[in-house]
This record gives sequence, structure tokens and C-alpha cells, in this order.
Amino acid sequence: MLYKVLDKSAYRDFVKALISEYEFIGPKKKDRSVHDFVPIKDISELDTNYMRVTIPPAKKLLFPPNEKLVTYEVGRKIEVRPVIESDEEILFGVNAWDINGMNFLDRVFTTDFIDENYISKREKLIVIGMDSKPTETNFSLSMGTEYAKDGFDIYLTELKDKYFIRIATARGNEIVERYAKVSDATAEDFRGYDKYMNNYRKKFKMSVNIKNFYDDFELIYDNEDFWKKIAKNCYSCGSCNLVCPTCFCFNIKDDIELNLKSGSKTREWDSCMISEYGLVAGGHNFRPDKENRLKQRYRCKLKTFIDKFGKYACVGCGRCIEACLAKINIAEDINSVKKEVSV
Amino acid sequence: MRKPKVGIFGLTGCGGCQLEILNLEDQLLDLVNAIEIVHFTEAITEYSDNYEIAIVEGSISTMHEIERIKKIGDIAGTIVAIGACAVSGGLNCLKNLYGLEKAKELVYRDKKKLIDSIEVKPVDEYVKVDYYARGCPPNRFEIVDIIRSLIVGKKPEIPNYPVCIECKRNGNTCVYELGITCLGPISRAGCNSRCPNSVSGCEACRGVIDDPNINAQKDLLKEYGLTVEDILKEFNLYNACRGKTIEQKNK
Amino acid sequence: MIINIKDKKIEELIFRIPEPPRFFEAMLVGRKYDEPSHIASRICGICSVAHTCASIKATEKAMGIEPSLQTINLRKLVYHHENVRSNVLHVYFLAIPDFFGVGSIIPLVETHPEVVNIALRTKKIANDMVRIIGGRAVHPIRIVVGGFTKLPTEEEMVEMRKMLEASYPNFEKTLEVLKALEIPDFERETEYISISDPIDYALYDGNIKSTDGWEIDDQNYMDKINEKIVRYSTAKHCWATRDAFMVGALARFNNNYERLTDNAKKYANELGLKAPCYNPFMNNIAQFVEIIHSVDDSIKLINEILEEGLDEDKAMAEIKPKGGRGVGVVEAPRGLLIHDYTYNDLGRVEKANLIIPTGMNYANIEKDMYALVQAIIDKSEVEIRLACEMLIRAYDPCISCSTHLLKCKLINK
Amino acid sequence: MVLGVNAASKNTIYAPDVARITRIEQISPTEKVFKIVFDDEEIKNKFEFKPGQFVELTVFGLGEAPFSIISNPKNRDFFKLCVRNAGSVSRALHNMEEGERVGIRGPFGNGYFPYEKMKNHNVLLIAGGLGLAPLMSLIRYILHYREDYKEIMVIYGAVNPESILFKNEIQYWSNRGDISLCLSVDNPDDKWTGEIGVCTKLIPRVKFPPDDTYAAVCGPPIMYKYVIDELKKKKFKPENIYLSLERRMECGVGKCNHCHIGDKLVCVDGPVFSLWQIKNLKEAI
Ligand SMILES: Cc1cc2nc3c(=O)[nH]c(=O)nc-3n(C[C@H](O)[C@H](O)[C@H](O)COP(=O)(O)OP(=O)(O)OC[C@H]3O[C@@H](n4cnc5c(N)ncnc54)[C@H](O)[C@@H]3O)c2cc1C
Ligand code: SF4
Ligand code: SF4
Ligand code: SF4
Repeated sequence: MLYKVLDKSAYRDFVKALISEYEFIGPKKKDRSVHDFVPIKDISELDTNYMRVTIPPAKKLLFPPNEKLVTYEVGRKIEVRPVIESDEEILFGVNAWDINGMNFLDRVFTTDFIDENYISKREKLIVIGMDSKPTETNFSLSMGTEYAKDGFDIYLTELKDKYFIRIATARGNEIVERYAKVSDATAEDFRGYDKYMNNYRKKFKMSVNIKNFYDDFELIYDNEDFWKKIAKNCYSCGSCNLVCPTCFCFNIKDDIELNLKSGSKTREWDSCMISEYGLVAGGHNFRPDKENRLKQRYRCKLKTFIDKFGKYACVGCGRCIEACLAKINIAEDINSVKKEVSV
Repeated sequence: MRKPKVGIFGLTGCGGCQLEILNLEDQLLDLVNAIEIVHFTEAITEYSDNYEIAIVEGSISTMHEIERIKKIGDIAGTIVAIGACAVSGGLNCLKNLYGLEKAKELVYRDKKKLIDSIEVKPVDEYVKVDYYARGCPPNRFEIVDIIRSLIVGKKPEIPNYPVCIECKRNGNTCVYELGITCLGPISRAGCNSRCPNSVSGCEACRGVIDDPNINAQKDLLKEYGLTVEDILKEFNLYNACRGKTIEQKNK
Repeated sequence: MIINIKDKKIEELIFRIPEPPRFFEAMLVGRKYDEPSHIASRICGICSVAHTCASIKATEKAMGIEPSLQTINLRKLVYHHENVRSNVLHVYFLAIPDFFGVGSIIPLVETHPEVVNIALRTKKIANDMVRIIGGRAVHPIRIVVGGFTKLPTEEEMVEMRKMLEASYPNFEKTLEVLKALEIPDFERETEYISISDPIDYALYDGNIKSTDGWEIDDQNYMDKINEKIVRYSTAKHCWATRDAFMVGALARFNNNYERLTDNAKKYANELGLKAPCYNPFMNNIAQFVEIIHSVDDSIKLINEILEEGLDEDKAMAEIKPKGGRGVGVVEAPRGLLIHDYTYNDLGRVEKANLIIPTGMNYANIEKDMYALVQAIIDKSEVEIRLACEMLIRAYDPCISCSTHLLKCKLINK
Repeated sequence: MVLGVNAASKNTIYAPDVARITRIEQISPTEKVFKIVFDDEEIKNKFEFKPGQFVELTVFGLGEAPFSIISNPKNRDFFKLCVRNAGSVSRALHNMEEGERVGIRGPFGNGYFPYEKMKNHNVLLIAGGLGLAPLMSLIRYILHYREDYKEIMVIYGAVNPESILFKNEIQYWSNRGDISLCLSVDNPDDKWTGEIGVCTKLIPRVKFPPDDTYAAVCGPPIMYKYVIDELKKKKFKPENIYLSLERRMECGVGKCNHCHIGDKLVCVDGPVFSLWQIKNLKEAI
């Protein structure tokens, strides 16, 4: 890691240079309440001062909602062609917990088998991080994801009159040297950064008691009343999954053109909250009820990947809480598991 | 591959579903190549009684149509109902809610006896329907998908999950955040969430999913200031024929 | 349709509409002010934008809602393209095959692929226009009381302009095809009614005007237009000053020729269409001329909208539901369309009256048919039947009935 | 981003290799056996599998589904699948003819039947219905190296005599005499002389010493609970009981997450698990 500082007066020139030199993707205000990561052509469109976590999360750049994986021609011979698309792009202004979300996906898509479709995009994506204000529902601090220690090229932290820059890769260093007038961070700068981080951490209002969840969950697992109660209003609508920066379930579909000559395999985002998810041929459903599925989602988010990678699959961004029309709240539910178990 | 003979028929409806087939534009020529269209109420002058697959638009609302659909059922091996009117009776069923006699009186006054009109029912009340392309209008790509599936011998995949899934895949802001009500959480997807894409609430024109959480939806609508009557009206717009079953489903 | 001919004299001529009745007037009763436009749209898939707009205009009138100029311009823009696609469908999918003596456009795929391609391309452009502005091609979503739920982006506007500009060469080729067609030489003077505006070639808004010399405010349509239920048809018949009148492209053309763009006038001229024209078969030509006008005018509208810039704040007007009566009159592709709503104080529909263009033309079709059959009564049964069917199709009554359902039944010949 | 993985490959794990159906055999009213050979020599030579592993088979234009390999791993020129006509892909496959092409990915599954560990022990194989298919590869392998194993017993239950799979092979086993067979059907016909009822009822008859025996089990989801109960009564050790599990799979390579049970993925960690591995995984059985 290299530590540099950039004078605030030079910030706009730096960003402008990046916009003109690269495919540049950053947060732009979409409508009254949310921002989205979209291609930016002019610095005036960029709004890094976003509050509502962007929906959909930036993972869509690496793992699009619909993605063609393979095409084929069906004739006398069958020709199968893999489709791997990736472009060098800058993803600008993504916050720490979303970077941690991508880091989690990195693990998923490289464990056991390497998913080229994801990885080729990820390797070409230049990530420039920046903090954003946590919402009321954000509990990243409790999940330990409010700070990103890797997974980016450059991370900018806005201090009073300068930006504190952390550079994690050679590629990031090249970009900084080329387009920004920076100087080495001094002891003074580090102190400023430290103070900032202390303040920043105080902004997280929601906290969860995640410490013992791993074991408590086993105890609560068979308490049907508990799960029925919290899942009562669940629509099985999957919104919670589809806005999540770490959810990665997908379906693969085969399609053929009407001329019956060329076809393709496409993957699209799926959700573990819908009833078809656990259905197998013959009609047996391994998770027929909404309470099974909600329980399953919590296990996947908060336990499964502790076993596998030693990580939570939830970065505490709070998106699912805001998206849920049934007001099902993962943070409150983590806390109520603790409460239920301790009585 | 052999070309199946297909008839496309219009009953009581607005013609929009057949129009959606014509609106395929880019795929229309491929479609004409893949199947032999022997009858198409809206686009072909000729008339034929020789078809294996019948694509039917519209609900049954006259005695005459009962005869027609029965005849179609006798001829066709496979019946595909397209559009809300054919699938669930659709908006036409509002007439039933209003009252058949009252409606005749209102529109045709003293001439009402001359009008051939009966209680509106969906097509499958009279013949067995094999596949449904729901929606008002139906998604034209879904119609193609059904036809293609019939040609290659696959079961068409018709989603049984809520519109919210597609809505979120499309990256929309939920319209509830903008103060607009939406039936997305209980309605069957497959339309590519076109109403929320246009910042309008879903009206459940494709009907509801198999296991909708109606009670949660009622709570939600109430929270947004709708009265019980409004809520029923929302549910009933396209689902009045099946309205009763929506209510019963959650019990 | 039944024609009873005896000893070379027409005994009886009945034009029957096979459409099942749908009772929209009843369905609308009790619905909240934001719902009628969605319900009314379902009256007809082919003119869903027209019904939506007529419905919205009636509601806005009743409640005193004032949409922004931006809204009106966008509505006019989307409106053009419903007219275009409907006219395309009629000219290319029904009329041209008719003149080539085939039953549909499908055989033309083999024999005249060029024409088919032009037809599909032109239709796609018009549909895409409706999709972009209205949110979907059939039963638009975004067009609502007060304005638009979502605006197109400026990039989309530019894209639309590009699409439109690219369509001119198609029209040149079509012109050649149409010039070669032999249009029956048949004339019967009648009353032509449409809406009319001092500046626009009116489609979306205007006074109601007749070639018989009267012009009234659209709110007072009842002063001139009368409706009655006839025994043998579920659509009501209409009359104004005389016992029948014609609406549709030819009526609009006859009333508003002056407001066509120069380019459209040029096409009319090339095809021998002059106002006033009394040949109902020329309705198809008038439709084609309107396509040209709509494309010209759309490009103008897009430029105007882009110059002003699209403004989110102007997308929706303020709505305060209240009671009152309002009438919305527009030109559907097939002619004058009237929605007349009365709201109660809760903003719910108390009474609705809808007058659709196909109903208006019935009496006139009967009259034309009478004259036509009289003129060709010596010809063979097949020829008479064909001529009658073509006449009905020329009127474009409503696409679903203009095809095979309209079988002529000749009795006692 | 530098992830430390080598993403130089231009292929994707989702692209199937093209293979040819060289033989089709209808072995019951609903099941057919397909013999499959890769088009590409190199791929054919590289293709190696262990008993219990599966492939993802694509019917082009229709879809993909997982099927267990049933042939003896010793055969390297081809492999075989036994497919029940159960849905879109399987129906399409049933409608195909010899010579037609399919797509194959795999073999997949790190969890297989531990044929090495089983050496010098007794082996008990319990199958219900189509569950015999995944066990076939193991049985064939063991019979190939018969002398390496002690006693072998197959318990197999089918719905009715007609639906018994691999009838010829079963006949051959019983002729061999070095493998004991217990067949049972739920609904017998007039000619049936064997056992009647669910096959789990036959387990109490097993005389193998539990410490010296491995069990391999495959069948419909509801069968497992009863089999495990019976084996527990016999004091079988959980680490000696192997089960092949079935879940919905979209990718087969541990990405789509559909087949996960707790922290295990059926596709990469299974499909064969020892009971010990999944003992505390709720939902597994
Ligand atoms: C490891 C494993 C081994 C199997 N081995 C065999 C075998 O040897 N012979 C055999 O006949 N069947 C086997 N099956 C079951 C077989 O995969 C399903 O019957 C198959 O998915 C049916 O596909 P379909 O398209 O015909 O059915 P559909 O019901 O139409 O399935 C549609 C899609 O849903 C998914 N799906 C549905 N059910 C299942 C399921 N049970 N497992 C995985 N995906 C599913 C698939 O993606 C499939 O494409 C095995 C399953 C697994 C998991
Ligand atoms: S928890 Fe909420 S967002 Fe998730 S499926 Fe249930 S209702 Fe939908
Ligand atoms: S589970 Fe919810 S809070 Fe956790 S990362 Fe996903 S969306 Fe964010
Ligand atoms: S807008 Fe409607 S469909 Fe979309 S997420 Fe919200 S409730 Fe669901």
C-alpha cells in the first residue's frame, strides 16, 4: 500500500482527466431517492456525495443481471462459442462495503472453478474507492466491512483540504502518477486520516450483535414459531436478494432463435426467496415455505461462508432492509435471534 | 422440421394481442417461416378450418362465441390462450361485477333484449387450454417463446415469481418509494416489469403467482392510504373472474 | 353484411358489425379518475393511444387539470405514430395485398419482398416511437392524466429523430407501388367530419368541423352528432346534419388539406389526391399521405422539444380530484373519437359516454355500398362481392372486422 | 484487479463439449440408456471419471441437466447415462436418435463413492428406483476388481416389476454368485415371486459386521431417512455410510448456489457425501 495526498484544488482536474481517458463509471443521481452507477461523460453528472446506497449495486458491472455465456450454431456440425466480454473501465466512487462485497464475490467465483466471465471483467475493472455516508439501515461497522483493505486500485478519503489516497496496485500507482499531482503522505496527514476514520465510524447508527450468531443460529434453527413470525409478511418477492451486493445465485437458460439455427446460454440473477428455487424434477421442493427460505437466506448470509471462507456473506449495507416492502429487517432479526436465545 | 399449421383467432377483446404478434417485426418473417399461419383474424383475409395449434385472443361473452370456441377446441390439438381476456377474462369481467342486466340497460336501454351478451368467462371455462401467455397485452416475446417451445417440443417456461424480481433485475427504483402503489409483489412476472419500468404501479394484468401473500399486500396498500374498496378494485381490474379465488387463496 | 338483390334492384342492404358488445360505459362507472384511461385503452388495441388520450382529455377537462406544453407536445408526438402504424397496417397489410389480389401480406414475402420489408420497417419505427414515449406499443403506460409518468431521455429523442429521417427512402419506393395501383373510379359526395385546428393538421386536439360548413367546440359535440341503437348491430349508428357522414383519413384530408406539410402535399399531388375528394377508395391514399405528414411533423416536434429541453418538473401537472363533466375529442386513426365523462365529487366516474369512429361510419358505408352495388349491378356475383369487401376495407372500419369476418352474403341474385 | 488467478483462458466453464449419442437402449417404460462419445479425440482421451460423478448434459436449444455416469470408469472410449423421462431436457433426450449431438460438461463432483477405501471390506449397496443409476458405475467397477473386495450385497427396490432397471445386468449378477441380491417391489404383478414392500425393510437382514462394511445409498429424497435409521440400528458408522444427494443444479461447478446445503455444495462437495459430513447439516436429508 502506498499513501499519498492530493490537494483538493487538483481533484477536479484528476477526475476530468480520468473521464476523458477511460470508460468511466460513477454514481449519478437517478431519481428522487437513489443513485446508480452509470457511464459518466462529464464531471457535472458525477455525484459522489450519495447517501442512499446505489441500487442496483456495482456488482452488476461484473455479474450483469443478464449475461450471455455461450452461443452456438446448430447445423450439420454444432459449433459452440464461449462469450467472454470485458472492457477496461474505471469504477469510481464505490464505497468500502461494496468493495468488500466484490471481494466476497471474487472468492465465490474463483473457488473450485474459475468463472472467466466474472473474473475477466473484474481484472479489467479499475476500482477507485471513496467513502459514502451510511444510511439509517447500514450496519457495516458491526460486520467489519466499513473499511476496505484491499479489492481496489486507489481509495480516496476526503479530509479537510486534501484527499488521502491509498494505492493498492501498480496499476493504481501508474494512474495516480500520470493524472494527479500528489505528494507523499506525512505524519500530519496520517493523523488527519485517523481522526477522519474515528469520526466516520461514529456515523453508523445501526448495530447488530453478530458475535454469537454462528452458534445461536443452530439453537434457533428448529424454533418454527420464531421463523414463522418473522417471515409472516414475506412476499417471496426476491427483492432482498436482487439488491444485495453479495448475492450471486443465478439460473442458466438455453434459448434458440426461431430459425432454429443459432442458440445461446444466458445466465440471469435468481433469488433463493422464490419457491421454485428448491424445486427439482418430479415436483419435490426442498424449501417449500417462505419461512424455510428466509431462514436459508440468513444462514447463507451469516453462517455458511464463515465455514467456507471465514467471511460473512453480508456486508451490512442495509439495501435489503430498504427494499423489503414487508419490512423484514436482517439487522433486527440478527438481534432478535440473540434475544430469543438468551431468554 | 415440419411446419405446424396455426390458426390465430380473436374473440371478445381489443385485438391488441393479435397486434402484438404483428408487432414482432424483426421476428415476424422467421415466425412465418417456422409455422404455417392458416388463419389470422386480424391479418389474413382467407379462412381455414385446418390447423393443429389455435392461438386464441379474447374472452367468451356471447352465445355465438361459445359455439366458436367449442369448434376451435374440436379442431385444434393444442390451444394457447393469449392475453388477459382469454386467460382470466381480463378487464371484460368488470362487466360481470357491474351486473350483466344493469350493463345492458345502461348501454342499450330499450334495445337490450336484442343484444347477445352473457356473463364473461375465460376460454378455459369452455375448452382445455394448454398454454397461457398472460398479460394485457401479452408479452410478444413470450408468445414467440411458446410457439418455439411447441416446435422444439419443450415446456414453455412461464415464471411463477413476482414482478419485483424482474423489476429489480431492471434496476428500477421501487415505485412505492415515489408514493405509487404497485401489485408487483404478488403478481406473476414475465412482462419484464414493464409498468414499473415506466414508473407506474403493476396492475396484475398477468394475474397473481401461485402462492401470493395477499394479506401482506393488503397491509401494504392500507399503509399507502387505500380503502378496502380501493384495494379490491386494484385486485379486480384484470382478475374479476378469478377475483374470488385470489381472496380464497390466502386462507 | 347482407345484400338482397332482386331483379337487378337492391331490396335490402344491411351492414352488420360482428363485434361482441363490451359495455365499457358500464365498466367505467365508479372507477377513480386515474383509471379510466387504462380501462378505455382496452377498447381497441390498434387505437389504444387514441382512447387513452381521449379519456385523459375528458378527465382533465372535467377537473380543470392543465397539462404543460411539453406534455401536449409529447402527446402529439406519440399520437402521430399510432396513426402512422395504423395507417401502415391498413395500407401495406390490407390494401396493397387486396390490390395485388392476394389474401394477406404473407404471399408477398415471396413475390414482393421489398414491399414487405418496407412495411415491417415502417411499422417498427412507428411502434418504437410509441414504445419509447408510451412505455409499450399497445396500451401505453406512461401517458396518464396530468402528463407522463416517465419522460423519454434526450438521447432517445435524438435516436427517434434519426429513425424518422431514415424512413424517407421507404416512402419514395412505396409511392412507386401505389402509383401503379388501379383505384376504382367511384364517387359519392357526403358530409365529412373531423377535428380541425388553425395551425396543426389536427389529430390530438381541435374543434369539430364539417365539410357542410359548420364548426363547433368539442365540448358541444352533442349539438351536432346524434347516436342511435340499430336493431341489427351492437355498434350504435350516428348522424349529423344529413343522414350519414364519413370520418377518418379522407375526412381529415378534406377538412385540413391546407395544414399538411409541403412534402405531404407533394405526395398527395403525385398520387392524384385532391381536396375535396369524394371517392372512399382514396381513403387508403389519404392514409399514406398522412404517414408522410406525421413523419415530417414529428421531426419538427422533436426539434422543438429538444430546443426547450426535457424538464422533469413539467412532466406531471397538479391534480385535484373533483366533480364535473368533460369531453375529450381526438382523431383516432379511423376518425372522430369522443369520450364524455361525468365525475362525482370524490373523483369517481358517475357516467360515461363513448362514441367510436367505426360506429359513425356505418350509415355512410351502407349508403356508399348502395350506390356502388347499383353502379355495378350487372357484374358477376363474385365481382360484386369483391368490390363490396374492398369498399369496406377501404373504410378501415376496425382491423379485426375488415378482414374475413366481413363476408358479403348475397341473397336472391 | 490483481486476484492472483490466471484468467488467460478464453474458455468459460459454461461451454459444453460436443458429443455424439452412439447408442440408445430403452431399459424400462420411462428410462433409456445413452452411450455417448466425444467428437474431439483429445477431449475423449482426457475424460476420466470416478463412480458417483456426474455430467451436465445440454440438449442444444433446450437446456441442461445433470446426470450420473453409469458406466464402468475403466471404459475410456465412451460413457453411459441412464435418463428418466422427467422434464424438458430429459424428454428431448428421449426423443433423440442415435447419431445426434449433445453437449457435455464434466465430469463433476469431488464427492464420489470411495471405491479405494472400500477395498478389503464388505460393500452394501442400497438403491431405490432410479437411484440404482448412480450406483451402477460403482458396482461395475467393483465387479471388475471383484477379488479386491469382500462380500457384496445389493438391496434394490422398485415400484413394480416393469420398472426394474438394468434387468439383464441384474440377471448376470445373480448368475455370478459372488454378489447377493435383494429385490423388492411395491406393487407386484402375478408373476412376481420376490419380496414385496419398501426396500428398507430388507436392511435388517444384512449380516455384515458394521465395522468392516461400507454402505452406498441412492434413492428418492424420502428414502434416506428410513435407510439411515435402519443402518444406525445396525450400528453402522456414519463415516462408512455414503449417500448420493440430489438437488437442483444450474451450473454444476459451484457457482449458481442452487444445490447448497449449509456450507456444502452438492455439485462440487458431493454429490456423494458420507453421513458424517452431512450429519449436522440441517435440510440435508
Ligand atoms: C447429481 C445428480 C445426478 C443425477 N443423475 C440422474 C440420472 O442419472 N438419471 C436421471 O434420469 N436423472 C438424474 N438426475 C436428476 C435429473 O437431473 C433431473 O431429473 C433433471 O434435471 C431433469 O431435467 P429436465 O429438464 O428433464 O426436467 P425439468 O423439470 O424440466 O427441469 C428444468 C430445469 O430445472 C432444473 N432441475 C430440475 N430438477 C432438477 C434436479 N432434480 N436436479 C437438478 N436440476 C434440476 C434443471 O436445471 C433443469 O434444466 C440427477 C440429478 C443430480 C443433481
Ligand atoms: S424478505 Fe422482503 S424483499 Fe425478501 S423476499 Fe421477503 S418480502 Fe421480498
Ligand atoms: S444481506 Fe442485506 S445488508 Fe447484507 S449485504 Fe445483502 S443487502 Fe446488504
Ligand atoms: S415497483 Fe413494484 S414490482 Fe418493482 S420492486 Fe416495487 S413493488 Fe416490486
